[in-house]
Amino acid sequence: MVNTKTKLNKQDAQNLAGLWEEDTVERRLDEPQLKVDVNGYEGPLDLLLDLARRQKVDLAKISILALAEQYLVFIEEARKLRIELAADYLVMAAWLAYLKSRLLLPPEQEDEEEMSGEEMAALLAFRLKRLEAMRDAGTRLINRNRLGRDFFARGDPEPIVIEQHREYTASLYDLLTAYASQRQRLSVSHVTIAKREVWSLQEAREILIRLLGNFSEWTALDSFLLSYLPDGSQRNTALASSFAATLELVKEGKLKVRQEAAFAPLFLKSTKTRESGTIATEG
Amino acid sequence: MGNSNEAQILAFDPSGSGDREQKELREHLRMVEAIVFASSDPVSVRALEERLPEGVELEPLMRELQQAYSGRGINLVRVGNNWAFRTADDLGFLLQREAVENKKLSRAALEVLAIVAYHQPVTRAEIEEIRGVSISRGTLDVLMETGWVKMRGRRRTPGRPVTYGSTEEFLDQFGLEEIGDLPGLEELKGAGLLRSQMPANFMIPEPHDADELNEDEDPLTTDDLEELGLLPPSGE
Amino acid sequence: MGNSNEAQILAFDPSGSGDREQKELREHLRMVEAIVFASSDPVSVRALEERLPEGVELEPLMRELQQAYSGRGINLVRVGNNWAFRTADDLGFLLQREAVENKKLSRAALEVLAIVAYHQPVTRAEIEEIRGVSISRGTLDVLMETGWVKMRGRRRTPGRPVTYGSTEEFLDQFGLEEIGDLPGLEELKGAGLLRSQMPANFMIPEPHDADELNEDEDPLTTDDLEELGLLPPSGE
Repeated sequence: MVNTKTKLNKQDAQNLAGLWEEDTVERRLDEPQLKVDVNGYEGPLDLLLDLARRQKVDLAKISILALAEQYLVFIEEARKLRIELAADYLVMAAWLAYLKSRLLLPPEQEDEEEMSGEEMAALLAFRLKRLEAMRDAGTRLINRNRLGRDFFARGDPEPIVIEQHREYTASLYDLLTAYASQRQRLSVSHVTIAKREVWSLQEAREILIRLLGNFSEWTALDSFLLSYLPDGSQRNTALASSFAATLELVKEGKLKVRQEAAFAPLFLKSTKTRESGTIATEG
Repeated sequence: MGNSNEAQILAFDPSGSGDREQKELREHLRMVEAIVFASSDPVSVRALEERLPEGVELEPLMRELQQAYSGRGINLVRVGNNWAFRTADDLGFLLQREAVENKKLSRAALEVLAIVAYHQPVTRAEIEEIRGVSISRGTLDVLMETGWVKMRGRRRTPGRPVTYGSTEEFLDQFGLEEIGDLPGLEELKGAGLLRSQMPANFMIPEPHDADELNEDEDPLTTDDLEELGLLPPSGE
Repeated sequence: MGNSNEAQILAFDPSGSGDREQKELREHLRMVEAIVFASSDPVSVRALEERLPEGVELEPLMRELQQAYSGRGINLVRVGNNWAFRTADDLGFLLQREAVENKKLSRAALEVLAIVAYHQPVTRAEIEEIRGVSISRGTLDVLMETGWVKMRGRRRTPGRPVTYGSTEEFLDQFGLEEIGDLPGLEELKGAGLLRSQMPANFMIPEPHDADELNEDEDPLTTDDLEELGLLPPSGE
């Protein structure tokens, strides 16, 4: 079981009281031993940040390895409890599992091109720091003196139009809102969305790029990704679509793949320059 | 009037070496100044007194403030038993000169405008088809008046309906470099303006506003313009 | 500080025996004071310049006026490229009855707002990269509705994604003179936390909301393209 503390500490909670809409799922300070629950987290980075905060150390000094382990335990618990997790969380788990292996095992072969485990950990630490910084910035922003709350404009302005001589005003936002909502109104409205049975690995890869930036270095991930995929028959379709998607990306010149031997991990790397269709698969 | 003393108060000199009384006076002046400024109506003497520390006499305070603003661009004026700031009489011309009323476009007009922008060249009947309702008289007139919509030509179909399109001023108003900068389907979804699940056949056209007429468009002739009431009849 | 001379200007002493130059200065001060005071929204530099006699430099006037109002109940503040009168920060307690209900932002929306402000111009994909999740529908929508976030242009990269930035209303709302005054901006920059990409040799983009666009952005405001012969080829 994993202990989950509330996401906001008391101080934050006080600062923020009344300043923004409360999250729909609010965990309270007095909540005892909490089950694994990803409700209320804004994605895997948020969850990682929360786990990191519980180490109660500066983010700069945090052990990424320990953090990865905690995250993986968290995900394992969730899976045991059959809690459905969004793809983002699973893909992050796969990447952290990969990272963990890179941090623990000495590099098998010297590969100049491949990012070292330490570099990958630094990348993650950077992203966590950046996210936390933005979060703090948001808090500082919202706590500033605000127009209409702490300082005020003239209450009784005198009729004066100084800007353009235009008689009519409208913003781009007004225009787009009007267009989108009226087009939407008339479009067939009863669309039922079938619950997706499986997410393709291409999708997973897109999530991954969002989570971790581009694969600027050779990255072996597929095997880790697979172990976090939903079980059963879905895995086969995922595997198939994964491979197809990968080849597709290679064909488009967006990705390079490399494999040391048959059944060995598939290494991926994004092509920054336009070397279209460089396929380096062996075996 | 004691000029030296007055000037000091008027400037609210923050480094003022004045004694405590002076400082308090300055503080009270600041308070009433802010209250009258922020209020949407002239502020009653009672309301002012309520917000000042107890025992502060309002009358001399207001006279002091009024004095400070006399001769300036704005004056503190008494309206019955209330106080308000007003532009100095002699500067009224600054405010009147271009007192054009800024109107907001109606929702319907915005919708039609957007359809013209995205679907141009488009006829009135086509706009109505897209909207699913008829356009009330005057909506297109208003849009033409804004200068954002223009008549482009006539569709070479029965009835020769007029086609509408957007103008340069339209781009200017909405901060677009070219009409193709209007966001497409994916971007409208991305900005949260459209549901992410839309029917597969749902399309948003890629707008273009080339001056060049479509194949099925005829240019507007002088006769057309007269007929549409856009030109004074020429042949008298 | 030359108290005597300065105080005289600040007080707009109507009986002032100053020379002609002084009188003119006083008159110009009255004019800009009246215009800015009359409006509840910030007034643009351009609009002010249009109202002044030709050749009058605005900047020193505004500084003078700002100085005259410092320490008072109302202050003259700069908001981007505009000027406005606002009540002094410390007097908010007096004005609670004027307070308007502020729209409350969700935690996610606040985070996105901060990212847009500090990282602008920024695309949706970049925001998602920083947060590690996709932006839920309606978040950007809500922010644009508040008027604090706007679409700026399109990034000149494949797909030409729309870039987002903050508005002047954003500055006004949070009492910022310019985007460079965002709290902690320098620190964040120094710590490299405003980088959008990890590799250390990447340039650190400085957030800016100026209308002038980044090198990799397409300009939004049009010069007269027609005049420059840059319009799409016309009919013949």
